[in-house]
Amino acid sequence: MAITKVWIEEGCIVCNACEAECPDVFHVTEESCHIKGDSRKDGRESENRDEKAELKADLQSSLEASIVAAAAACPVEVIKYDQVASADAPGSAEPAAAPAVIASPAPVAVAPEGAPTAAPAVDADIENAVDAALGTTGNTAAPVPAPSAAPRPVAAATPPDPPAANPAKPRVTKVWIEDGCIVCNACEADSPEVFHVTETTCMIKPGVRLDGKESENRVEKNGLKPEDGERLITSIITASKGCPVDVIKYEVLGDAPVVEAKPHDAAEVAAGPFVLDYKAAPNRQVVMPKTVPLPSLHTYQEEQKAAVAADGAKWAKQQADFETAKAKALAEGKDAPKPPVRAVPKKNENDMEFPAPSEAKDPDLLHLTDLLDGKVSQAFEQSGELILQVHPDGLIETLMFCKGDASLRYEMLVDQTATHYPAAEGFAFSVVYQLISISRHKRLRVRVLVKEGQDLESAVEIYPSANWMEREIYDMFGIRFTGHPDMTRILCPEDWEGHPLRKEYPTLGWGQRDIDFREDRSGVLMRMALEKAGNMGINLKVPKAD
Amino acid sequence: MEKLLVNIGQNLFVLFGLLAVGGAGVLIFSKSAVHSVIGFLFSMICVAGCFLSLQAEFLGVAQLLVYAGGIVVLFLFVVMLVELTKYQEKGIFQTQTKFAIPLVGAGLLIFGGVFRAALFGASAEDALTLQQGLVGATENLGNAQAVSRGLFANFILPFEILSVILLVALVGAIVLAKSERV
Amino acid sequence: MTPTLIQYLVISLLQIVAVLGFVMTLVPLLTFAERKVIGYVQVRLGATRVAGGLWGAQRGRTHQSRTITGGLNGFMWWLGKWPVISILRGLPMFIADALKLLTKEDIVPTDADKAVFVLSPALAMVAAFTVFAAISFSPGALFYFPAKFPFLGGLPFNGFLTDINVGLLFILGVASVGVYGIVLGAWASNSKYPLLGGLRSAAQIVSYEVPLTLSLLVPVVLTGSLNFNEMSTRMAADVPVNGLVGIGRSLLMFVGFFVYTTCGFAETNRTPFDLAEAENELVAGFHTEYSGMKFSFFFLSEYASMITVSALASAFFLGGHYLLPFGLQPAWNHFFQHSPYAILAWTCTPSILWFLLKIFFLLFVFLWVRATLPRYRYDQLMNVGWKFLIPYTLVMFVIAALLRYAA
Amino acid sequence: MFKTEEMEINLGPQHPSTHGVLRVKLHLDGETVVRCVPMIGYLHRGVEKICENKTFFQGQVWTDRTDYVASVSNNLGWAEGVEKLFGITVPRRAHYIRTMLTELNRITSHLLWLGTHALDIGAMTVFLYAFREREEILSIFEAFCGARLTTTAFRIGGLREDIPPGLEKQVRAFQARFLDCIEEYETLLTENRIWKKRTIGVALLNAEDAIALGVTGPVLRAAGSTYDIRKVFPYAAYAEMDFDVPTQTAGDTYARYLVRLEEMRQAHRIVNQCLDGLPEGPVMAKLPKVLKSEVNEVYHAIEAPKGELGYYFVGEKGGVNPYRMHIRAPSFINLQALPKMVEGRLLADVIAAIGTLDVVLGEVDR
Repeated sequence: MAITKVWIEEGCIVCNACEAECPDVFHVTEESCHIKGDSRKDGRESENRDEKAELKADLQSSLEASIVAAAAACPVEVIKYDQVASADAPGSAEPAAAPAVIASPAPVAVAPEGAPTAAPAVDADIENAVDAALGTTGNTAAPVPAPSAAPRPVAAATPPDPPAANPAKPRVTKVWIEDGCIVCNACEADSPEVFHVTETTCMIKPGVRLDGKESENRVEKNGLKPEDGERLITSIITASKGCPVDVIKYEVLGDAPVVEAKPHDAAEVAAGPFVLDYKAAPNRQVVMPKTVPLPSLHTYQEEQKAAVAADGAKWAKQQADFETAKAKALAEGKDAPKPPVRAVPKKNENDMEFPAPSEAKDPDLLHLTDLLDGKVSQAFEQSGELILQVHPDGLIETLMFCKGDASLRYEMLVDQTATHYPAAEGFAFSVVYQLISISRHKRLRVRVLVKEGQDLESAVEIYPSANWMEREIYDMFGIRFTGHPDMTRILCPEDWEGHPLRKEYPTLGWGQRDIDFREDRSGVLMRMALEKAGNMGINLKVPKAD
Repeated sequence: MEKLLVNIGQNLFVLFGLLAVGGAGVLIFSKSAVHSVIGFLFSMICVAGCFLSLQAEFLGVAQLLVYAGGIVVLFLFVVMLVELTKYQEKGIFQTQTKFAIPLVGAGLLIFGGVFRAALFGASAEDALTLQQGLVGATENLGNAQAVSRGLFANFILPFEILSVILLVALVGAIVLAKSERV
Repeated sequence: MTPTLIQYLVISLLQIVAVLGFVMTLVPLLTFAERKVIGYVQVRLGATRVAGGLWGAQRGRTHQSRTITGGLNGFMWWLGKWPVISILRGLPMFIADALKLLTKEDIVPTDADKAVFVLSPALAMVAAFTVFAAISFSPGALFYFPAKFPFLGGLPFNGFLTDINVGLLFILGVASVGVYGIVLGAWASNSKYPLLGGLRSAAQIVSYEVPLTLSLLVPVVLTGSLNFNEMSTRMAADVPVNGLVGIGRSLLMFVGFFVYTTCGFAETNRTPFDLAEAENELVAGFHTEYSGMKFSFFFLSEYASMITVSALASAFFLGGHYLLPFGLQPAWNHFFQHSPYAILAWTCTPSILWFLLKIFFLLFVFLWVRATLPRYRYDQLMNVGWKFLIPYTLVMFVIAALLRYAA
Repeated sequence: MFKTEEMEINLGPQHPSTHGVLRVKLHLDGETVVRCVPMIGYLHRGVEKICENKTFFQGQVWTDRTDYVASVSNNLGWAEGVEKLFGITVPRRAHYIRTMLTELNRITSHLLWLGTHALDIGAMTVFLYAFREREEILSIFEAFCGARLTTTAFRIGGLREDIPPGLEKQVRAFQARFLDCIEEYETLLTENRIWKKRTIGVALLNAEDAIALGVTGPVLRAAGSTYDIRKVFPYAAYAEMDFDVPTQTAGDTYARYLVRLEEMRQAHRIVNQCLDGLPEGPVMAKLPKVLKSEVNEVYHAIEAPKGELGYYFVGEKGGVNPYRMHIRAPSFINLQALPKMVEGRLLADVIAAIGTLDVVLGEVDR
C-alpha cells in the first residue's frame, strides 16, 4: 500500500501534532500546516488543498505509516490522503489484507465535500466490518499497525463485504473516557490491559487500540483491535460498570454479556489486615521469601550432620563406582581406572569464617535455663552473643528474672524488634529483646516466636524503654502488645494501611509506576511530562543529519 | 485661620475632649472586649491631651504614664486571657443592661445639671485658675513642683487616705488571686 | 528676635522633618551595623553585597550591572578593594532591606481581628517616634538661619523639638504606650505563639518599667530637674564637686547607669531579654503573623526605641551634651575652662557631637551584647526584675535623696 | 465563674528549635508544661525496608542518611555489623583509620550539637565558632572519601583505599589548634551566668530513669553512669586506645554540656593516638567477589556520638541482601525521655531539653 496524495483541509488549528508524527511531510507554520516541498512532486510547499499534488514516488510507501499516524493524531481531522495498494509495497506480502482493500474502489476513499465526518464514528457495523476484515490479518504481523487505522472517510464509501466476519462473538469495538474521571484506579484494577490511570486522567492503552496511541480516546473514539475487543469484553464492561463516576463508555457489537460490577468501595480495602490484590496493582508484586533464616543451634547441627552424611554417602558411592569400574576393567582386561581421591574441603583463602552456633556455656544462659524450667526452647551462643529463645508464655517471667535476679542484673532493654518469617510453619514472627547489663558488661538476646494474630505481653512495666519500641513493632509488623499504655502507630500516620516491614508489603506505592520513555512511542508521556514541566522554550526536535 | 491658631490651646482642648468622649463611646458600645479596652485607651490618651492643651504638662504626662501605660495594660491583659466568647454565649456578660439604662439617664441628668451650672451659671464668669494660695508659689516653678506642692502641702490628708484605699485594694486583689489559685 | 506664630510653626515642621529624617536614616544604618558588628564578632564578613537584580534578571538580561542593585553591587565590590572603606561593602543592604519589606506580600490571617491587626504596628511605630519630640539632641540653637533667608531669616533652628519641663516623664509616658502595639498585635493575630509572645512582652515591659523609671529618678533627684537640657547643664555646671558628696554622686551615677542599661535592654526587647520574640521558643514571638510593611513597623519601632534608650542613658548618666559622664564634667571644667588651648576650652562646652558619639557607642553595646550573651528564661527574667533590680533602684533612690540633702 | 484552661500548643513540625521535623504537642498551664507528647514519623522513609531490598554493599549508603550528622559512625556500625554476621576479620590498619575518622566524626557531631544548642538558648556566636571547626573536619572527610556529609567512608572488610597522602598532615594541623578552640567555646559559655542559669537543673534525668528509659550516650553519662561501649564492649581499635570516659553526676543540661565538651577532648586524644600508632599493612580483608550470607542473626552496637547505635541483621542462606535489618537509633530511644525531662517545667526548658538530647530526626524516624 502507499499514499499518493496528502492535503490539509480547512480548519487546521496549528497544533503541531502532525509534525510531531511525521516531520518529513508536514511543516506547521504559524497560520497553517504545509506539505513540505521536499516530499511533493511539484516541489512547492503549501497546504496542497487545491492542487492536491502527488507525493514523490520514493516517499509514497516509506512514509505511509507516519502519515497515517499523523492523520489519526490530528485532533480536528483535517489531514486527508489518498491511499492505494501498490504492487511493490511490502504490504503485498499480506494476501488477506490486500484483497480486502482492493475490493473497494481505488483510490480507497475521498470523502465528498461536505460529507459528515463525525457521523461515521457511531456507525459501528460498518467499521466493525472493516475491522473484522482487517482483523483476520492481525497475526500476519504487518510492519506497522497504522494502516489498519483506515481513514475515517472510508465510512462514506461503499463498505467491502467482510470475508470472514464472525458476528456470533460479541466484542467491544470502541471504548473511551468521558470528561470527569476522578483517577480512582478502579478501571485499571478491573481491566489493566485496557486502562491506564495516570496522575491526572485515565487513558486507553496503545496496545489494544488500532491507532496505537495512548489517550483518553475521547475525541478520536478510535476502535479497539478486534481480537482484544473480543477477549477483554467482560473486563471492559466490568470496568465501565465499576466506574464510580460512569465516564467509561463503550460500543458493543453483538450481545453484550451480563456482568456484575465489582464493588470498589472502602469496605473491600479494609476487610483484611492488609489486602494483597496483585491484580489491583500488578506493579506491586512482591516476591515472598522461601526460606526461614531463623538461627538455631538444633537446625544447624542437623544441617551439619546431614552434610557429613551426604558427604559420606557420596564418598561411598564414588568408592563403589570405582570398585565396579575396576572389576569391569579387570574383567575386560583393561587398565584399572584411577582410584578416587576423597575431596578435601576447600581451603578458605578469605578472611572470613562463618560464626557457627555453639552450645550454651555461659553461666547466665545456664542459670536462666534452670530458673525458667522448661519455658526455654533454645539457648545457644553465636558470633559471641548469647541467645535465649523462650515460649511466649514465659516471656514476662524471663524479663523479670533478667532484670531482677541478683546474679543477672540486666538493667537496660536497649532494643526490641521483630522479624517476619512468612515461610515458617508454626510461627510468623520472631520478636527479639536486646538486654544489657551495665554493671556486669554483658549482653543477652531474648527471642520469642509469635504466631500471626497472636498478642504478646508488653514489657513496659519491667522496662519502660519498651514503650516506643513496642509501638514501632506494632506499627511495622502489626504485633499487638497487651498491657501497653498507648498501643498506637508511631512512625506511620494513624490511618496507614498495612504494616510496612512485613514481607508481603510491596515496595512500590499505590499508583507508583516506572515510566520507561523508550516505550513511549506516541510521545504521550513525553508530552505530558513537558506540559508538566512547563514550556521551557527548548526545541525538542531531534536534530537531523542534513 | 489666624484666630484658630491663636486660640489653639482652647481649640485643642475641645477637640481632645470630643475625641475622649468618642473613645468612651467605643468603650461602652463595642461588642468585643478588646475593642472596648482600645476605646478606653484612646479616651485616656485624649484626656492626657486635654491636660497638655491646658499646659498642665505634668498631669497630662502622668495621666499617660499611669493610666495609658499601666492600668489599661492590665485591663487588656485580663481581657485577652479570659476567653470572653464563651461567656458571651452563656449570657454572663451584659446582664446589667436593664439597670444600666436608667442609671445612665439619671447620671446624664445630674451631670448635665452640674455642667450647665459650671459652664453657663454664675461661677462660669470666674477665671479657671489655681487656688489663691498657690498662685504666688507657682510663678517661678515648673509644673511638677506646683502639683507636688498641692499634693503634699495642701491636700496631704486626702492623699494619704487615697493611698490607704489603694493599699486595701492591693491586698484584696492578692487575697482574691490566692484563693482562686488554691 | 521672637518668631511669629507662623514662622514658629514652619520652623517646628522643619525640625520635625530633620529629627525624623535623622532617626529614619539611623535605623536602617543600624541594621547594617548590626550585620557588620555581629559578623565581626562571629568571624564572618557580614553583608558584602545585595543578591540578585531587582528586575533585570527576570527579563533575561544576565549582566549584573544593568540592574539597580547589581550596579550598586559593582560599585561596592570596587569599594572592597580599598582597605578601610571596604567595610562599607554591603551598605546597599539597608536599601535592599527596606525595599524588600516594602514590596513583600502583606498577609493578614483569616481569623485575625483585622482592625486591631492593622492598628497595632502603627501604634508601636507612633509611640516609638513620638518620643523624639522630647529628646534634645543639642542644647539651644543648632544654627541660625542666615539673615537673607526668606521668611525665616535670623531665626534659630533648635536641636530639639520641644522643651517640656517634664521631658523625661513625657518620654516614659509615650514609650509606655508602645507596649500596646505588641500586645494588641499579638492578640489580633489569633495565633498561639504570638499570644504567648505578647503576654511575655507585656509582663516584661510593665515590670521593667518600674526599675527603669526608678533608676532614671536617681539623676533627677541629684539634679532636681525633669528637663532634658537643664539636666545636663546642671550636671555639668551648676552642681559643684563637693568632696565626698561629689564622689558619691559619681559612683551612684555609675551604678545607676548599668542598672538603667539593663532595664533598657529589657524595655526594648533586646538580647538577653528578647523573650517576646525568642525565635527559638516562640517562632518569632508577637510578630509571627506579620509580614511586609506591618512587620517593618515593628522592626522600626524596636530600633527607634533602642535609639531612645541610648539617648536617655547618654543624657541622664553619660553627661549628655558634655564630654564627661557620671557628673565628672565640673571637675574637668574646673581645670580646663580657662585653658589657653582652644581645643581644651572647647571640650568644656556642650556640643551635639558628644551626645551623638555616646548614642552611637551605646548602640554598639546593644549589638555587642546581642552577639555575646544567651537569653534568659522567662521566670528568671521576672526574678531579675522584681527581686533584684527594683530593690537596687529603691536603695539607690534613697541614697540619691540623702546625697541631695547633704549637698 | 472562671477556671484556668490548659493551652495546647504544637511545637513543630516546622519550628526553629526542633532540629528537624519533630512535633511536640504541649499542654501548657501559663508557660508551665503540663503534658508533653512527642510525635514523630514526619521523616519516615522506611530505611529498614529499603535496606532489606538492597545488597549488603548498597545498604550502607542508606546509613549515611539516617543520622546525617554522624554518618561515619553509622557506616562503621553497618560495616562492623555485617562483618560480624559473616565473620570477617578486618586488618588492623583499617581499624585504626576507622577509629580515627569515627572520632573526628564524633567531634563534628558534638560541634553541631554545641552550636545549635547554644543557638537555641540564645547564644548566637558559638554556633559560628563551632561551624568553623566543623568545616575543617568536613574537608578532611572530603579529602578521604570525596564526600563531606554522606561519606559511606568504609567498606565491608576494611577500607576501599588507604588514606591519601597529605591527609595525616591535614589532620595534625587540625589537631594542633582544636584544643584552643574548645577553650574558646568555654570562655563564651562555661562560666557565663546566663548560660548556667539556663542549663543548671534544667531537663533533669537521673541515672535510674535514664537506664529505665534506655537512654544512652552522653545523656546517660552526665547522670553518673560510666557506660561507654568503647570501653565496655570494645570494637574497632578502641581496645588499644588510652582514653577516659567523662562523667558528671548532676544529670542536667549543664552536666551534658560538660560531658560532651570533655568527650571532644578525649576524641582529640584518640585521634592523636591513631595517627601516632598507625600500623602498616593492608586496609582490606580478602573477600569473595559476592558476599552470600549464612543463617545468622547478629546485633552489633557501637558508641555513636548520640548513644548506643545498634545494627540488627538477620541473614538467610545464600542471601545477598539482609533478610532483616533494624537500626537501634539512639536518638529514637533518647527522645522517649523528653516528657520525663520537661513535664512541670517551663516552655523554654523544652527547647533546652530537645537541644540537650541531641536528636537527629533522620535517625529518629529512619
